[in-house]
This record gives sequence, C-alpha cells and structure tokens, in this order.
Amino acid sequence: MTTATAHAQKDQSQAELERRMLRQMLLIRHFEEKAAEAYALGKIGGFCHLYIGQEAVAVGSLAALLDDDYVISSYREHGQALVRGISAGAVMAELFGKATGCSKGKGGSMHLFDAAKRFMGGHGIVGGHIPLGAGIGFGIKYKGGDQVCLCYFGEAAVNIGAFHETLNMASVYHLPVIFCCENNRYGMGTAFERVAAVTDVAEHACSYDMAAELVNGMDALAVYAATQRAVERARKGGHPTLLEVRTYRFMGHSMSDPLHGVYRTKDEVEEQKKRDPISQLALKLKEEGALDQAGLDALDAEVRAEVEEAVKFADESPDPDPGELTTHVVAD
Amino acid sequence: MTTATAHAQKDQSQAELERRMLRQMLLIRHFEEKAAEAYALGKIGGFCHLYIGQEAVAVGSLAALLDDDYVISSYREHGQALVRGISAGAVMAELFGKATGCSKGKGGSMHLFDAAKRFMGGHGIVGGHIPLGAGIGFGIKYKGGDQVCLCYFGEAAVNIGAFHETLNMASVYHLPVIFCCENNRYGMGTAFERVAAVTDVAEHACSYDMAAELVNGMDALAVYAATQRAVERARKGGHPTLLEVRTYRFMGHSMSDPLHGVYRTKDEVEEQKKRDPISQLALKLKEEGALDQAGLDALDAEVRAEVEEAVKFADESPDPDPGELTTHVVAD
Amino acid sequence: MPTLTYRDALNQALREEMQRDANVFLMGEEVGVYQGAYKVSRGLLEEFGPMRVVDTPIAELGFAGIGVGAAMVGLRPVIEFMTWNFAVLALDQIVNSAAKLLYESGGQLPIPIVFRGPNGAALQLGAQHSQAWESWLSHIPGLKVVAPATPADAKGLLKSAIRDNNPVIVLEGEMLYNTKGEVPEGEYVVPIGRADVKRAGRDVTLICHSKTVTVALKAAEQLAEQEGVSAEVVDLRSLRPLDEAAITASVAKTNRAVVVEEGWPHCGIGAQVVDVIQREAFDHLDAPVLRVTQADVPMPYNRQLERLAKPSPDKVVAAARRVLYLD
Amino acid sequence: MPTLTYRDALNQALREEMQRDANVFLMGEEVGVYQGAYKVSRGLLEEFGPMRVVDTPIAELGFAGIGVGAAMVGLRPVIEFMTWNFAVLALDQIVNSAAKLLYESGGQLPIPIVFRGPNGAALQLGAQHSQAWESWLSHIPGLKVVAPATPADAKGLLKSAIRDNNPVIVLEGEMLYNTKGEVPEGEYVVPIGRADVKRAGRDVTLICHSKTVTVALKAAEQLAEQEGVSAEVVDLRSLRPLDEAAITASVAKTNRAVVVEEGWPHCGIGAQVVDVIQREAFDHLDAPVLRVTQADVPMPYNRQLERLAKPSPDKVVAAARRVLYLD
Ligand SMILES: Cc1ncc(C[n+]2csc(CCOP(=O)(O)OP(=O)(O)O)c2C)c(N)n1
Ligand SMILES: Cc1ncc(C[n+]2csc(CCOP(=O)(O)OP(=O)(O)O)c2C)c(N)n1
Ligand SMILES: [Mg+2]
Ligand SMILES: [Mg+2]
Repeated sequence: MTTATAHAQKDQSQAELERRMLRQMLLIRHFEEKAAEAYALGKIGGFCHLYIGQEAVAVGSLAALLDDDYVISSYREHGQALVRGISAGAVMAELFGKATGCSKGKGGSMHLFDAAKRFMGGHGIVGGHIPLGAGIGFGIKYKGGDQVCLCYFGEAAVNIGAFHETLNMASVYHLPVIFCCENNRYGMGTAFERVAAVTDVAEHACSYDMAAELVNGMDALAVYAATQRAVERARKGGHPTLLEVRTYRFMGHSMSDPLHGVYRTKDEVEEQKKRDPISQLALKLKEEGALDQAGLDALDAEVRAEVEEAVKFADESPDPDPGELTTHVVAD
Repeated sequence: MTTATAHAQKDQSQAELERRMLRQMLLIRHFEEKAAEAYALGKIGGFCHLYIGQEAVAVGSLAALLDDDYVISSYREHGQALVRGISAGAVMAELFGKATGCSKGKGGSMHLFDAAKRFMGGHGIVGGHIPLGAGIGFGIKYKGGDQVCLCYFGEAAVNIGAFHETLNMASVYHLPVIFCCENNRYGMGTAFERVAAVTDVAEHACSYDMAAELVNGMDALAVYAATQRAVERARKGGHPTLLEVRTYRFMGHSMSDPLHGVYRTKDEVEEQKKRDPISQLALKLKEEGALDQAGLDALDAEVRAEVEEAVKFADESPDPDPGELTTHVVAD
Repeated sequence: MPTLTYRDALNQALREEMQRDANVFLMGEEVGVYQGAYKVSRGLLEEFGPMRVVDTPIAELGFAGIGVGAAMVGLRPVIEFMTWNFAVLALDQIVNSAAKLLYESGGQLPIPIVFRGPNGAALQLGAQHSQAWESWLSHIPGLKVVAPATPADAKGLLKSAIRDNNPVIVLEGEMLYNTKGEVPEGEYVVPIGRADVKRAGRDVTLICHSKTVTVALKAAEQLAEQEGVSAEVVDLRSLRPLDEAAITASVAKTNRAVVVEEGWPHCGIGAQVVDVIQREAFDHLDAPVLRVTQADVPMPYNRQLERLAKPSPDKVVAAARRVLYLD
Repeated sequence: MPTLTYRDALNQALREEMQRDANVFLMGEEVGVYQGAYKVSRGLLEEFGPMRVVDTPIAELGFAGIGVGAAMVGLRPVIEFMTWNFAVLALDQIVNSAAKLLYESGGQLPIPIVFRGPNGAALQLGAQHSQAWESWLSHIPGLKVVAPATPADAKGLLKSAIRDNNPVIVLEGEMLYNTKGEVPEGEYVVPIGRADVKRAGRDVTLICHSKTVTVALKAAEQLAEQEGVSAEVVDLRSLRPLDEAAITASVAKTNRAVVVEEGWPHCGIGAQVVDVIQREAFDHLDAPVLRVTQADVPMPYNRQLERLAKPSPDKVVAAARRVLYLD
C-alpha cells in the first residue's frame, strides 16, 4: 500500500468516524428533544436530566472503547446509553417505564442498564457510582482481562468524599479506569467556583499520582483523542486517568429546572450555544467536503425517524406486569 | 530598652518556653507510662492509644494557641488534653472511667472533653472529627471572633472522604482552622505508602488552594514555629492551613497491639527512638546552659509526682452513680 | 387564620426563628442563590445574607459535620438535606457526632441542631430517591425525630425543633410541600413528643404520620361511608419520643389498630408502635395489630408498580376490615 | 468433630470458599499483612496472595463500593469491616448500590457480595465503638442478614453467605471470636433464613441471636434452677429473612415470649419479632411479649454503667417472670 493510498484511506475512515460521531450526536439531540416533549405530556415521570449540549463527550469518549469495555455513569446518562448501543427504543421505553425498557421499566431515566452492552448504569447518588467504576476496574484486573472501565460523573461530584477515596485506591491498585469528569460548570444551580476551592478538576490528579488531561468537551474529536490516550494507559498497565472534559448543558439541570434559572444568565447560555458540538462537527465535515447540506439533511431525517420509531415503540409497549413489583428483589 | 536587654529577655523567655515544653513532654510521657501500667492492671479498659513518641506535636503546636482558641482531636488525644490544661488527674480519672473524669467517666480514653478549656474531644471515627473542627471554625467566623481551631488527625485519615470534603469547604468558606496531620507513618498496621498514592500529605493542600507546611514533628520548636505561622494566617483572614507533621509512635497502635508487630521492624522502632523529642529538647536545653542534669532530674521528679498524684486521684475517685446511665442522653 | 402551603409554613418558621435568634442559620445544597431545591428557603438569602444562608458543595457528610461543629460552639444550625436519600452519606455525623456528643462528654456539649429535608417517596423517582428513613433515625438515642403532616404542624414542629437543645430530625414530604392548611401566625409551637388525633373515632385506630396521615384520613372516610365504621386517626407527629400514652389511650378505646407508614415493613416504625400497643394495651386488643407499609422492595420507577408499592387508602381499609373481622 | 473458636471457624469458611471458587476474594482494612484486626483472616494472605487478600486504606465507603463494582462483573467479594461501627460510612454503597442494583436493572445485575465484621458492643469501647446495627441492616430489601452465635453457625452461615447470589450481611461478635464449639469439617453450610432451637422448653420462648444467645441460655438455666421454668431458646440466626414459622411455632407451644437483642429498643429487630408474634400467634399469647435490649442510651465507657446498659441473664429472667406472671 502506498502512503498516498493509506493516507486516502485514513482520510476516508476518519471521515467515516466523524460522520458516525455526528450521527450519534444528532441521535442524542433528537432523542432528548422527544424525551422533553414526552415529559411535558406526562409520559415520562420523575427526574429526567437531559444531555443536550454535552453530546460530544459521550460520543468522543465512547468511540475510544471496544465492545467488551465497561461503561458506568450518573443519572445524566441517556447519551452514553445510546452511544453505547442500547437501542433508542429500549432507552425511550425505559423512560416511559415500560416492560420493554432496558431496565424493564423498573429503573427509569436515572437507572439505564444493559449488562450485555456492558453499560453498568445509570446511578442517582452523586459520586456513588465512582467506587463502582473502580470496582469494575478491579474485577477486570483480578481476572487478568485487558478491558477498561470508563466512568462518567459531573464536576460537582469532585466535592464529595467518594471521589477522593476512589481515586486514591484506583491509583494504589493500578486499576484500568478512566475517570471522565464532565465539567459543565454547574451542579444543579450552583456554579462550581462557588463551592470548589480549585476549579481545575484535573488538578486533583496530582494528589493521587494519576495522569490527567483537560479536554475541550465541545469537540468530539478532541475528546476521542484524549480518551484514546487514557485507554492506552489503562489497557497497558492499569494506569487510571482523570479526564476533565469542559462542556456545558444547554438545558436546565432536570426537566423540573428552568432553562437558565437564577444561577446563570440567558446570555451565558446563548453564548455557549454558539459552541454547539453538533454544528461544529457538521461544519467541519462540510468544510472537509465529506458531507454536504443534502447529506446532512438526510442524516438528520434518518435520525429523526429512528427517534420517532423509538417513541412509537415506547408508547405501544406494555407496562410491566403487576407481578414485577416483587421480582428481582433477591436473586436465586 | 536597649537591644541587648531585649535580646537577653527574649533568650530568657525562649528558655522558659523550652523548659515548659520539656516539662509538658515529660508529663505526657510519664502519664502514658502510668496509663500503660494501669491498663495492664485492668484499671483502664477498652481501647487506649498512647502518644509516646509524638509528644513534640501536641506540645509544640498548642504553645502557639491562646486560651480561647479551640482544640479537637482523634482518639489519640491524651497528650493534647494534658497540654491544653486538663489536669492529669481528670484525664487519668477519665481513663479509669471515674465520675471525676473530664467526661464524667462516660467517654473514656477516646472521648476526653473539657468545654471550659475549649478541648472539644476526643473522637473515635477516623476522619469524623475533621468536619467538626471546620464547624468550630465556622462558628468562630460566624460570631466574628478571632479565635482559631486546631484540629489533629493521623495520616491515615487523609484517605477518607471526610478529610477532603472538609478541606474544600474550609478553603471555600475561609475558616480559621489549622489542620494538623500527625503523620506517624502507620494507620494501625498499615504503612501509609501501601495505601496512599501520594505520601506527602501536604500535597493535598494544592487541590484546595490552601497553605501547607511540612514540619519535623520530633522538634517541638519547629512545630511551634510552623503552627504560629498557621495561626497567624487563620486569625488574620480566616485562611486555613494544612500542617503535615512528621512524627512516629514508639508504642503499638493501641494497648492491644504489639510494640512493633509484623508491619514494622524492631530496628525501625529503635532507630526512630533515637529521634526521641524529649531527649532532643533536653539536650538542647543543656547545651544552651538553660538546664543542667540536676535541673532535669528535678523536673522529671516533679512531673512523676504529678502523675503519681493523678493515678492516686483516679484510683480513689468513685465510679459514676448508676443513675448516670440515663443522664445526658438529651439536654433540657 | 391564614392558609399557607406546607412549604410556606416551613419557610415562615425558618424566617421567624432566624429573626428571633441570631445564632440560627441555614446550611445546605442550593438553599441560597437557588432559593432551595424545593423552595423552602425562598427569600431567606436576601433577608439574612450569605453568612446565615449558606450554600454548600455536594458533601453531605462534610456539611452535616460542619453543622455539628458549629453547634458545639453555641450556634443553632439548621442543616437542609436536599432529600433524606442523600443524608445516608451523613449518618456518621448524625449518629456518631450529633447524637452522642452530649453523652460522651458527660453533659458538657449539647448539640442544638436541626437536620431537615424531604423524606420518603415522591413520584417515580426510582429506588435511590424514594426512601423513608424514619425507622433508622428513630432508632438512635440522643436524637429527636418529628414528621409533620400538616402546614400548621410543620411550622409548629420546626420552630420547636430549632429551639430544642438537642439534635432534631425533621422529616418533611416532597408530596406535602404544596398541600395547604390553616397556620397560626407568629408564635406557634407544637411540642415535640405529642401525637395528635386528626379524626376521632370509636371502632378502630389508624396510626400514621407525615404523608400517611392523608392516606389514613381517606381510609377513615371510606370506612365511614362504605362500612359504617368509625375510625380514629392518630397522627404520631413525633417518632422519637413516641407518644405512647396517646397511642395506648386510643387503642384502649377502639380495641383495634392499623399502623400505616411509608417505610419498609421489617423493623419499621410501625413495628415499634405494635410493640407499644401489645405491651401497654394487651388486654384491650381484640385483634392483632396490622400494618400497612411500603412493599418490601426497592421502589420501582414504573408508575403502576410504584402505586402498588405504596400504602394506599384501599390497603388501609382492607387492613381495618381484617382487624374488625369484617372479612 | 473438631472444636474450634468462632474466629477459626470463620477463618476456615473463608479459606474453604476461597479454595473452592477463584472469584472469592477478601478486602478490608488490615486483612492482609496485619492478619486481620481480630485475626479472622490469619494466614489467608500467605495462602492466596495480595490480589485475593486486599488491604485497603481507611475508606469504608470507597472499598465497599469497589466490592460492589467487582461483584457487578462476576466476582464474589467478601468485604470486611474492621467493625460495623465504621460501616456507617459505607451505608450508601450497601443500601443504594448492593441492595438495589438487581431491582433497578430489571434483574440484570445480581450482586453476590458479603459484608462482614464484628457488630455490637465489646468491652468499654465507648459510644462510637459499641453499636449494634442489625435493625438498620435488616430494614433493607435486597439484603440478607445473618448473625451467627456459635462457631458451627459462623462457619455454616458464612459459607452460605459467600455462595449466595445476593448481598449478605454477616454480623459477627468481637466477644464471640474466642468462644469455642464443635465445628463440622469441610463442607458444612447452614441455610440462610432458618432459626435454630438452641434449647427446647415448654413455658416461655426466649428469642435471641448472636451474643444474646449466651445471655438467653444462661437465663434459661437460671429459670430452670431457680423457678422450675422450662424456657425454649430460639436463636434467630437469620434476621432477614426472618424465620417466622419457627418463631410462631415456638410461641404457639409456650404462649409467652421474651425477645433479647443487643441493639436499642426503638425500632429494633425485637420490635419486628414482636410484630410477627402478635400477628401470627395472637390467639396463642397469654401475655404481652416483652423485650430486653440495650438501654436506650449511647454506650457509656465506665464498666459498671456499661454492664447496666447491656442485656443480661438477670434482665431476661426478670422479663420472663413478668410474662409468666410470676411477679
Ligand atoms: C449525594 C447527593 N447529593 C445531592 C444530590 C442531588 N443532586 C442531583 S444532581 C446534583 C448536581 C450534580 O452536579 P454535577 O455532578 O456537576 O453533574 P451534572 O448534573 O452537572 O451533570 C445534585 C445536587 C444527589 N443526587 N446526590
Ligand atoms: C472510619 C474508621 N475506620 C476504621 C477505624 C479503626 N481504626 C482506628 S485507628 C485506625 C488507624 C488510624 O491511623 P491514623 O489516622 O494514621 O492515626 P494514628 O492511629 O496513627 O494516630 C483505624 C483503622 C476507625 N476508628 N474509623
Ligand atoms: Mg455539573
Ligand atoms: Mg498514623
């Protein structure tokens, strides 16, 4: 193979990758827009935390994983679940609380699971799943596997003890874990700088002798590259990494929180929207000539159809049988 | 006043200070030797954690405090209680569980209290009192006081969440607290380097934008000087400090733990004993001509007598009345 | 008497107590700038400033402990947990510091602190966000535990809690915040440790607290209408100390009881109530006491399953019919 | 049959299960190099190496969660808490992760994990180190809870716990570690959920578990000698699930019961046992069920006060006399 061909092929596969990333981001975006609609209609209940604005994080980081790697996340996990390959139908059905949902309707928005896809939830206590992520890494290492565990959490979780206890142990035990902090600047209505003495999350890695990287979370490719480096460290020697991915949520904290609220200005939100990860990547693909407007429209339509289908599936799926109330409390 | 006189007076008061420090260290040492004897005789029960070897930390740091400052500590707090001015009798009586003890016999070795002396305990859950220390600092600040709170804990507490949650908040709220980590290298039978990714405790201050200092804990004067600097920061602007004081315990973790055990060698313990903070300061005083052997012997005898008196007091004191079982559960 | 929501009644109690005593302050997640996750602290930051209305990081263990430390030096902290679900992380400070310091110190350190926030399930929040902790918290000597059901009790009990010299747990209800009722203006305190008969009756005693008071009252109505049964509804209000006299007096009259609670059955607060009844009113009992609790499962998300899991008027009616031997 | 201490019986169970299944590992503070704070893990590091006998930092919440995470991917962790006092810090992981993952995930993630360590008071350890957590832990659906009283039960129940596909809480006793008893060699499992009659009797049932089994047995002896009363001693062994059939059967025979527990009275495990008895054996009961518990106070340090605070044979005898109307 000549270098030129290799280069062309690389270009092509790169374009392919970018196109796939764009599609995944669009899927998250449209999925969540529909989820918001369904929430307003009362079809989804409880807490529902949208990911809109943060799509590049899930998409970029998960692109660096293999199928048998593990993923674990907080309650803001729709995006990661979708990118990990849980069907939009199964996720939407879960939000609708249906028997066909990925957690059989028992988990809901905050507790999406698909063990086969190695998507280990969906957890609701801030910071509570960070030790679980390390435990998965421990399990991998114990069995001599070469998988990694990618563990997502928000920047506000950095202020809670579990984060620190876990980072220390992950480092001491050399666990193959990537701690991916999605720093969207707010924990609910609290700006990070109001409650954190040091606002560079990556700084904490020093206290644990851990590799760290600060990443632009509005750029899926940057997230991808940084995650690849982290994955490599983890696979090779079980060296954990703390990734701080700077991102922003365009919506309220959850469906019950106003769009910007008192804690941030409308201007700030609008300013941030100019960094929309989707438009940015779409623009790049267009500039590279890899996708024209017609292609983009087609992609968008395809994704919208997929989401429509998911809503329909969720809508038409049955509620769990009443008997399900008492199943799965204990295993046999 | 001429400079020469000022200098002489300073020399004299310095010698006075050193002599007082020596006396306090001797008091702790002899007090604990007697406590160990009483424990062997079954007069003291439960857990009893001796401070022998670490005397310079309590003595040096507490010398930097004023009477209305606050002190809080872990279960290894006999030394701090004594230096803070709780009488040897009241402390020994507490260890004996007597009604005359500083906690009326209800607390025991791990729970020494004297609110009047602003000695706020004596706490048994590793790391659990660190937030309390910050809370005391919060109370000071809230009332507009200029006191400080000195909070002691062992290096193993650095691995627990409470430490991190608290340091962050102390920094964010600008609390007048000195976090004094007595790094004696072991948490029970576990060497710090086996369970901490970074063994310089002071490093953690970076993550909290906090002042820090590493201090030789076998040198009471060094501890004094560092604590003075920390106290100044706290009093002036409510700036907390993380002091890492390197020390060593000459005895087992508690009375039920062997002297060196399997986790450290006898040689290591013997080697460390050569750094004995008491002999070091005694030597210094002798070299400076501030104390001769006779003076030292007299001091020693005086302290021994005080401790004998304390044991006698504890021995002869009554047990709490059985009715005390149900008092102090709730306040009026 | 003005009609207020439960939320506003709590807000009023906080405001009045903060006005009354400069040592009272509020601390917790989102209590300040955001005006409270459930808006209980609305307006307080503006009135009292950031030293007395303190936003915290997400660090339940840490800020609970800071509260206790502040109480050790004479302040009267009110610690808000966004919900009691998250307070599980702070239990060490509640149990090992707040509840024990007075005793351990031989009486030297009273801890006048309030820990408050919504407890129990709301709607479809799933297993991790739907827990009712009354039995755990009531288990602990050194604590007092109250669980008001009405706006008036919410105001009166929160005021008592803040003035109490002990750690007091105030269990509110997310589903109660919007409920309305008459609330006396100004000075109005409800003593801790006293139950309240929310409906008088002769045939069976329904014992309840917090959200289950509504459930019991509805059941009492159904019983009256459908069965001609006169049910007495006893709202415990305080779970520790428990008003054993009030419980016993009612059962001595009705000879039958059903205990309704939001928590799980095993070692629930209802078990303790049963213990009291059979011990103190054994000879009065004409039937075993029955309990209606949350199903003994983690709370499911699905709406229908969640409904099945929770205590309901129908379940209470069914239990009452059984203790009345109407089946 | 060989005679072993309770400690060695646990050690044997651990060793055998680790030999039997390579997925079983032990993690906790001081379990390795130090050989266990109470030497339960003696020799295991040497036999199984540091990947399977894992020393941790003092980070109860963190390592409990690491255990649960490892269980999520198929391992069978045994998490040792140096004592259950410190496990209060880890409750979020036990309650919100271990106990709920199976349900929340719609059955996808069984969590085969054991949390074990000494529970309850030892001698003069003071308020923070003397807590009995059985009622809290038993409250939680998704968990199983066992509390063996004898070396044989310790071995048999720990083996069952490790093989169980659910989170199982094993409550040991610091004061029990040195007690001796016959322990079957090799394969010996005690099923979870079954009580055991430790002494048969006719006149009154003494219900107990863990350390209070000794207390009840001594009381039974005193009752026999001093009062000619024949007491049946029912050792619950499992606190969740509770062997309701065994409890009811005994009370149906004796018509009277005393429940003895180390924990505090309010919402204690004994309250749940009372609930079961009055519900399932109401017509058999000749007297209210009485309870002997720890005094409702934080544990005092002083030896005499501590003795007064704890359940004792004398207190059990007194309660038995009362339910027998001998006073
Ligand atoms: C321990 C705990 N405390 C409080 C909450 C309530 N809560 C849910 S999300 C949230 C903010 C978290 O912010 P962050 O970690 O930055 O994640 P983001 O929501 O921004 O994705 C809070 C306070 C919780 N779930 N868990
Ligand atoms: C949360 C918690 N876990 C475990 C223990 C048991 N324990 C008591 S002291 C100790 C070691 C603490 O070491 P360090 O903090 O270095 O203090 P040192 O004893 O050396 O003074 C341990 C593990 C405890 N008291 N609290
Ligand atoms: Mg955030
Ligand atoms: Mg140490």
